[in-house]
Amino acid sequence: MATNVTTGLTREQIAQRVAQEFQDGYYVNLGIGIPTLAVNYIPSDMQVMLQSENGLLGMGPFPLDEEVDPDLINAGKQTVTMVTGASLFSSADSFAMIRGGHVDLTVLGAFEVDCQGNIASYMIPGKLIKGMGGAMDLVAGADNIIVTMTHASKDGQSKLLSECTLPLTGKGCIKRVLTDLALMDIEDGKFVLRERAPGVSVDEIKALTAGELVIPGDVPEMTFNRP
Amino acid sequence: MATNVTTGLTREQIAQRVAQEFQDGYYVNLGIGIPTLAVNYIPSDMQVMLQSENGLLGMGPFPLDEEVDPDLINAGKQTVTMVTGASLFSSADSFAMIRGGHVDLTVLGAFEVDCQGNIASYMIPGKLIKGMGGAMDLVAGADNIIVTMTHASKDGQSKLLSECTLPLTGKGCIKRVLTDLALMDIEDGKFVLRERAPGVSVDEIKALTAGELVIPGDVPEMTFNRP
Amino acid sequence: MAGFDKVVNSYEEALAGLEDNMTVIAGGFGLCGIPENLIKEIKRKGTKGLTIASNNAGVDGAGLGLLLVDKQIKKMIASYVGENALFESQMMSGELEVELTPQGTLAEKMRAGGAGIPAFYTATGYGTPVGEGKEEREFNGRHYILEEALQGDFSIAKAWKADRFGNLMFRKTARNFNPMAITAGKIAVVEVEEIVEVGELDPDEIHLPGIYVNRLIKGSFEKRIEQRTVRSA
Amino acid sequence: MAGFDKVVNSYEEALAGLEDNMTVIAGGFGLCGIPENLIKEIKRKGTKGLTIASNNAGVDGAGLGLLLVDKQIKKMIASYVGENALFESQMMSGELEVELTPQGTLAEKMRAGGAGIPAFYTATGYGTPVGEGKEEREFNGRHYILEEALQGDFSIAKAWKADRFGNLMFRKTARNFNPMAITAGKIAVVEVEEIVEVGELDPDEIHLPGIYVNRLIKGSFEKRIEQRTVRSA
Repeated sequence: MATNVTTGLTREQIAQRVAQEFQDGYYVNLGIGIPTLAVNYIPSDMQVMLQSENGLLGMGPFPLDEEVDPDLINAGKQTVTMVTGASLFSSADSFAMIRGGHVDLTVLGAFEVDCQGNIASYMIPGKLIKGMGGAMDLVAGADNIIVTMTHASKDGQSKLLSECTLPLTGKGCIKRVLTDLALMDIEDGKFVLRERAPGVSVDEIKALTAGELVIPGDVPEMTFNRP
Repeated sequence: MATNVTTGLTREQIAQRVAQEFQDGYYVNLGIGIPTLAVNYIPSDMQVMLQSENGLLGMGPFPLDEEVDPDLINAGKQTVTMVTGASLFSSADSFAMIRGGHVDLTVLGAFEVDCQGNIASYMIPGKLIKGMGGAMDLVAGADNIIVTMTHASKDGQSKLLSECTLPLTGKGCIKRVLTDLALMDIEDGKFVLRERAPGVSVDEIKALTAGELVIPGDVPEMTFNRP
Repeated sequence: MAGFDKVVNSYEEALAGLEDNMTVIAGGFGLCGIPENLIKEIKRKGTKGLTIASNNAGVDGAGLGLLLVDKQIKKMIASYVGENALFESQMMSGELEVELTPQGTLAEKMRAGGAGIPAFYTATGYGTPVGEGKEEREFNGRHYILEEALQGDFSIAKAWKADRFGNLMFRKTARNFNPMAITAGKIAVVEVEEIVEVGELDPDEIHLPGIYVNRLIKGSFEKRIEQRTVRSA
Repeated sequence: MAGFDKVVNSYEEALAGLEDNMTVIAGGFGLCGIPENLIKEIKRKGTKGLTIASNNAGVDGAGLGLLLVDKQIKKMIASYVGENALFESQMMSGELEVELTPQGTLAEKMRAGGAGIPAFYTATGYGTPVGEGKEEREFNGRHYILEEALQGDFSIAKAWKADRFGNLMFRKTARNFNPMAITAGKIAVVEVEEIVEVGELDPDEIHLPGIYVNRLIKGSFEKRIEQRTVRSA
């Protein structure tokens, strides 16, 4: 069921849409990849503080060449900086913060999500197993999670399933998914379509969603007011 | 079975004998009362660091009048000082230290001890119940505990029993007891007499010990080389 | 309140939303490092039926002892409640329910409540009245009991210094239960001696990050001493 | 060594007593804050059959990756083991056993090991391969699994600054797993960049008290950067 998906969101647009979920005063943990790009779209009148699970609250941008400090990295092991008002702590304290639900929003990627709220993101059997890092703690600890991912594989296989096929990272913990095609909530064992990528039809989304999809009336197109 | 016990150790002598259990480099938690007095008998060529369970390692003597700081107290709520090399931490971290067995020696008082290693020290039913404070954590967490107490009540009732009659502070955790009459180890469900207070006979000790008492040959008198 | 600025300007605002029959987790050890003014505000508000978790219950006329006068506390979770005649009489008459909890277990229950750990095993209290009715289990030949986490609708605490983002530093043994108490409350209210500008605190020296703090207020403190003990020079 | 002076003068002395088939808890996150020289000393000693708990396993030719060359590691307990070809080949061939543990659970298992908590419940890993074979339990309608504490014969860690009593301060994100790793080892060996005289560290700013440290050594560090990312001015 290969489908031509040329109209989906770019990585930058996904990041831009994620940033619209931010609120002033939010503490946010962003996974490696697309989630991290969202930082570029935080409105200038809004304050958001980034949590890096290796022990930093208040992560800043990459350092200038002369600022590079091997003792200051993010969870992706990249050199970073701190913003004014940052704090540092141990990994146990960092995951106490995460597991205890103190982070307002977590954004991370996935291989598959299903309409039971399950997520698979760390392991493809038969391929090299690198490990889950902090992902299992992040999905188990956060109340407010957005998963960002492509809606389907390159050969058109849906990644939004009725049941995940890969080993799970977390069970029943995902409530919101943003793909290159759509923004969906997960409610009562169903995907609920909330927004469409510009130019993408409900039928296209339906065709690429393997799990049960609910269409609640007119589904608006996403808007990107800050390009 | 009232017995005339005039020859027992004074409070100061008990404290002095406790101090002989200290070793250079020991981290020690001392309960309120007699245990605290032991500080006065630490040999000058020995370093011992005192843990106060309200969050201080390296407790010093009482402050001079002008040094008094309401933010610096011990577990008995008395104003204290810090020694050079002290560190401060939260109650959770303090009891992680205690529960994790990192304190080398704990000395505390008791109402009763039995030859199963049980200790009762916090509650007399019918009287006001003040609470166990940190005592239950201290007896459960430490490998090396000395209980200091009087051997018998004023009317001659033994406090070294075959089974404690009062509610327990800890079960099977006491291995060494120092009273005004004797130093005893607890081994295989028996009190083993190690040392006698000067002038106190084995028979006197036997008469005031309700739990099974083993006399391993000649029992030496305690010595107090640093008066 | 914009962004991460946690500062409120009145004690009334600091405890807005605290209602009858709520659970409050309080920092402090004895009268050391207690949120004196927040306790006074609870007294002023007259909130009743409170369940309070705190290592101690204050003394007659100071600290949490103030809340006994008008019988505002329904249940006290504490490790040591001596030195308080009013407490004693209310406990004896059954007006006040008391759950005695070992000090280290209480600290760990608060930490667990803040850290998303619903329960943990500890040897503390095994075979004692504290262990009664609790699950017992052996690990590596030792006996332990299961203790559950503690969480509150509010937590009230005292720190030494804060920046406006609520990053906190404590001072000496006034730290005690305060950091864990703060993490275990849905709404954490902290009073401090000094509020500095953001950026003035070294990130490596912050004892508790501002993420745990909802409301921050600068107070002035009596710091009553329970046992003034001195030596002569 | 007299009193509380924890300083040793050679790496050989620092790791004296480390024997084949022991369990070692190591601090560090990626190559950040790792005990570089202690790892090199284990390589030099040639100790084999080690079980190592560490968030990562280093990279080819650096950090714990060095111990793979002569197959000194029997089992690795880690949350993320990518970026290491030698690790991959030994894991695939079955020469190296790997126990993948979620990062937060690993940190908490080390903390528990040091804090006398034999086991705790966490939602992390429930319903996933990590939860298989572990006890599941519900608290307040949520599902959790039981995780047991981790303890080591040795722990090896890196701090920034210490006094001779072993009171430690860490620097920035090089703190990571180091404090908990230190508490979880029977013999805790810590290398630091600077050793100061006792009394130079503010007691309120000590990150980990010296009671946890058995041996302390001053090293010099390469501090290799795994992902050097910069922005232009």
